[in-house]
Amino acid sequence: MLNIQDLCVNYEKNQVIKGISMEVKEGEIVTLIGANGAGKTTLLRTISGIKSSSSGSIEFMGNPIHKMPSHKIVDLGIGHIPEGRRVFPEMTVKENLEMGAYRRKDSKEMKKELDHIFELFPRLKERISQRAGTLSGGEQQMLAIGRAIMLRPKVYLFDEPSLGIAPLVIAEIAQMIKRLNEEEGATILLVEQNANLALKLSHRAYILETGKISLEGPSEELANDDRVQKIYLGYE
Amino acid sequence: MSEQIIQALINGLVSGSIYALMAVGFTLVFGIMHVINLAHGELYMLGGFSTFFMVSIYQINFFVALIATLIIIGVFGFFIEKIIFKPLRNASLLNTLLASIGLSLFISNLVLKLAGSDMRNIEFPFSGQSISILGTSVSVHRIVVLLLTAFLVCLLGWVIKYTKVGKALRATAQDTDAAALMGVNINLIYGIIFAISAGLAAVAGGLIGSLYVVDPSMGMMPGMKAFIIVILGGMGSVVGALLGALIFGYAETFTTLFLESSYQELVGFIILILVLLFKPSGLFGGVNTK
Amino acid sequence: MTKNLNAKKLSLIALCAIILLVIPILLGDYHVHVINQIGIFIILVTSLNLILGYTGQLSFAHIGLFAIGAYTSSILMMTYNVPFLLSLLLSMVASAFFGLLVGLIALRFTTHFFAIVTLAFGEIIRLIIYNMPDLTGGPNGIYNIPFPPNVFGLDFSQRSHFYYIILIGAVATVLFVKYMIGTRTGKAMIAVRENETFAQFIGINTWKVKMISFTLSAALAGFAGSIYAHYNSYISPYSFTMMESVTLLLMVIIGGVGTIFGPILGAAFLITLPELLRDVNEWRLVIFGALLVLTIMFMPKGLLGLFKSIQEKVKSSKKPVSNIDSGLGEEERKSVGS
Amino acid sequence: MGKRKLSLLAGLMAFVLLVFTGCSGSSETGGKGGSGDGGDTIKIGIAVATSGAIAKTGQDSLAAQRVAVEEINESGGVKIGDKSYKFELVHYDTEGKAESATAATERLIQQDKVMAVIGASTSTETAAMIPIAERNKTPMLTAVAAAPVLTNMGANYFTSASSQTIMAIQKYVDGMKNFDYKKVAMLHFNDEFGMATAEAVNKAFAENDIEIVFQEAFAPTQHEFGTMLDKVAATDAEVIFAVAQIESFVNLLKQAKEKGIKIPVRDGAGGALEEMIKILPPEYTHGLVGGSRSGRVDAEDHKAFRAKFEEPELVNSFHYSGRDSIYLLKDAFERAGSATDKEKLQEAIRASNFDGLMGNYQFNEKGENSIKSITGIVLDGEIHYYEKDEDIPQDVIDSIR
Repeated sequence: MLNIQDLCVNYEKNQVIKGISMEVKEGEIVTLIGANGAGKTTLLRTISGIKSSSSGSIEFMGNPIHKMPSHKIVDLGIGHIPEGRRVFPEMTVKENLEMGAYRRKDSKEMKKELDHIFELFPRLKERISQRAGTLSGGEQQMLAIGRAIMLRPKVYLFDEPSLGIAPLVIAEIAQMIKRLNEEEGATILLVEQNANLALKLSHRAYILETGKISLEGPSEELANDDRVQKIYLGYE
Repeated sequence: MSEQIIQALINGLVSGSIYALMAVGFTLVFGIMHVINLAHGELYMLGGFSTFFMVSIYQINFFVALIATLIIIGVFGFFIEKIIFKPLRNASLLNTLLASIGLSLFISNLVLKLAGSDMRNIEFPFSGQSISILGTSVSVHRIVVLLLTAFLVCLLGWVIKYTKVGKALRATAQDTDAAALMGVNINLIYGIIFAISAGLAAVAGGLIGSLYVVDPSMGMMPGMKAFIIVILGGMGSVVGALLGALIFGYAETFTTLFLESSYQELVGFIILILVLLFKPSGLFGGVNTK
Repeated sequence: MTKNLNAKKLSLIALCAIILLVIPILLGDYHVHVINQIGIFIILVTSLNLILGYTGQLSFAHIGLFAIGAYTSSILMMTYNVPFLLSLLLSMVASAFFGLLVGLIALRFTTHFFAIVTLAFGEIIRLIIYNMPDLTGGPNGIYNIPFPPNVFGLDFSQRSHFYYIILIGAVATVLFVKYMIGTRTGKAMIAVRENETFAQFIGINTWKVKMISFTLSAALAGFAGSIYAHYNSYISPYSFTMMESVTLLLMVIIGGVGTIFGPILGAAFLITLPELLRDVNEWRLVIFGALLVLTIMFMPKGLLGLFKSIQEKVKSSKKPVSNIDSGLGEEERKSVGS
Repeated sequence: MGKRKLSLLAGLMAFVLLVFTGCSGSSETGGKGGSGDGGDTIKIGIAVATSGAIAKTGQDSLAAQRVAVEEINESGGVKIGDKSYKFELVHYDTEGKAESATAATERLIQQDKVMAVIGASTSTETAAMIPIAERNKTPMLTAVAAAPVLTNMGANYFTSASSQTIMAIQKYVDGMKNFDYKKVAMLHFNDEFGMATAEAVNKAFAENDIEIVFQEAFAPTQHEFGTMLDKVAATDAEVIFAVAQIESFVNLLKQAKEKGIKIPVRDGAGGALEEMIKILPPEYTHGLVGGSRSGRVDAEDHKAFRAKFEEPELVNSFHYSGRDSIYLLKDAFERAGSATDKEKLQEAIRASNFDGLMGNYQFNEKGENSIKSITGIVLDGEIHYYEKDEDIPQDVIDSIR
């Protein structure tokens, strides 16, 4: 479904992603694990078209998207929940959700979608006309996910959904990701520092080290790999 | 004296509303695009000329001319953004500022070369008529300026608050990347912001050109003042820009009333520094001051 | 620097020195005058570069401090008969003092707030000069400012003789700033420019560093102002407006911000270009404006950056090395502002 | 500094040297045998602002100077002894900036070897240029800038051919007396010109028992006069005496009319009337009185001169003044009897007794001229002129008062 070939990305003169090839198949949860600065966020930003690549290709359902502007990529059905939630702090919860459906033309469907999201996250409904900036971290993460669901994307890109969030809420969000995949058949590419969580959630995993893929395979296998255990899972 | 104070209150309101049209556009461009556009005053000047040519040469109705000016200069602003500021998207604040100064030199001197340096008077439909408010007479001209400004600012407020484009503008202002992830076409939005800003400045030029006179150097001071007002109100804040404009209008009027006109500039700068000392990000600043 | 003083370099320095010394003999008064103006602006722009280029603070107040230098020196010499060298020194002290005052308030702010507060101060200084006719001549300015007294048979009322004062001043200023950058304080300045939070983190008193940089740069602006006044023998508030301030910034940016050589190049370019364009008269500012926009669009790192990238291209075509860091040095330009 | 940079520096300096010497070479050969070697042209340098915010006055005077030169060259040129010379103008833009003006002056004198310099647009530029003319012993005239500071600098080679504020003061006093005004509100610029005029007017009015009941300075950039006019309306002033340039004056008139202020406005700067009636409809300017510095624009000479322009109706006092400056020089050259001796030329300029469009030019030892201002009164959009000794008809006075 999402196919990346030999992708390279530069920041100014420094190459951050040095030739990555990877694939996400329909219905899968794929996770990308790596240390800080390995290039995970950059990869997701490049897929969404916010950052431009210097070489290589990205294909989404047969369409080359590495030269497309981000709003066209959104149209094709890629929903990106960015690192740090990035909700619009001065807008209300409702306005934030409406922004999620910015590219959708069918306003009736949108109403249904809103109800659906309030069903998934009842806490958002309580805060419907509150400014998003005043929400707690966990609530903001829910809002960010809800905002992405509004678009009904075919693929979700999750960037560090557990970062800076209370442990109890993390479980809730992990549950949500699983539900999206199982109940709604969404394909998910998950970037996580919390490798433990990510490997449990996902079907397959890639390990990214300083801009290159160093290891890949089914998540269970990787979770048992010595090196992964030592470096990413913290086993001694 | 009391009559003079009432007069001053009205004068300050009119001056303030004129500054507001300039400042709102300026602050939009800064707040969303982080560009300090010192060519803002030249767009105002172009608006003055466009209105003058339509009204006095082609005998078009003043208000129709203003709307046409809004559109023409707005479109012009859109292309300026595409041609000059888009390639400078990742440049530093100082570099875009200097580029805008180059643009300002280019436009004002080109107009000077093409249209000459003569001053021109825009014929206003109700010139010379006045009505009585609170016992003092106020010209219809100024009331029209005041009402039109208020209308445009409210219209802009409505667009920003309730329309889809307005929401996209706000989203872009608060978080450009997140807005792009929602599918907002950032390039288009930037162009629209510039067009709105240029259009408002151009209408201000037409209105003020009719109140004063039109000439190629008319944009310099208002452009500068818009900058100061926006800083005073808080960079990027529309409400701040409106309040800053009023404060500035009243500061000038009351300086003339109680001191002397020639201290206007000095008083303006001193107020600016005082405000910033107590509220370092401007009156309504602190939200979008990246 | 002393280590690699090889013969080739020495001969180049000698060549430069000879060219610089013979300029007034070879050229007529008009060209010497243009070069003198370049020289005065090299002093001024180099001093601005200390705060803008090396410490990363966008200051518009520089033109005001330049004005204070010019007025102090003129008033001291004309009203109080203070000798030239002492007036020069005192004008530096006066500019430094006012720089300190402005800095105390303005350096509470960062980025564009600092810029606008300094802009306000620059204008306030000009407006006060304008509105104090008893001391400053107000809008009339001060005229018949005396030239420095003659020494060694040099008559400083002549452009070609005054040239040597400016030459010494410019070389001294450039060398001083170069020296300054090498000191601990200078390195702290660059640290502040690169990342203020990090600089604080590693124990630099960033406020103090910025104050030192601002005050030093003010003193040098006063120095330039004094020379400017005695060279032109006429000053008025109209020479110290915000537009001149913008011209100074342009010189820094077009030359190459945060480099020793950039301000020299920028001043030379921005003073010579309008002179070369004199024959197109009315179109001059139109062309100038367009060139300015194009320069910023296509040469964001200034002329020096352009030379560097050309040099790199020549180099890399000779030996294809993919060393991406080759262009990044201590003097790499850093974007100022946000 | 690295070797690379040193070589760059050396290269740059060599380049500048080359460009400069190249420039001087081309301009000397291009000069078609300049005046220095007794050829048949005399070069006159013009340094005025033709770009920037104050371009108008410079553009106008320059256009007239070009027309005047053409006229002179076509009608036999400048006759010195038994030879006749043609004038050649060299103009550089000063942008209204002192730095640019000084460089332009140096270039005119050093590079183009002009015999005289005419400039500039603002007093600041002119004041910066005077020391250069003085040092190079080159005659310098001004046709636009008029502040008293210029002639007070004590320069021997500078002469003011633009109409002097000082000469108009008596006219202003007479004007007040004609209309029997006793209480005046004075609004004036806070620049060098406005301040000097205000000071002189204050003194002269006090001596003649005319009371200034209100006085206020404003910046040349100010457009809004509402509150100031309200303050004036609250006094018992019978007339507003405004020392302002055209732009402020137009705004003042528009806003006075807008506010319904009935107090008549008088021009205290000179030269504004002709502009005013072009910019504003008649109802704004009716009853405006001023000391005109255009001379009698209804005279035949003026008409003939205006006819040389594409748009004769746009010709103003700066045109006349510019035209006069060239003819004044022609007259001085012919009396000096030399096309190359700057000292003789300077003496001849100062000894002028020349009738131009603006009036009769004679100069005192400071270089101030003696052009007598005439009174202009705007009635229904037309200016009526009255010479110094002419009486203004009572019915005109009554219709305005």
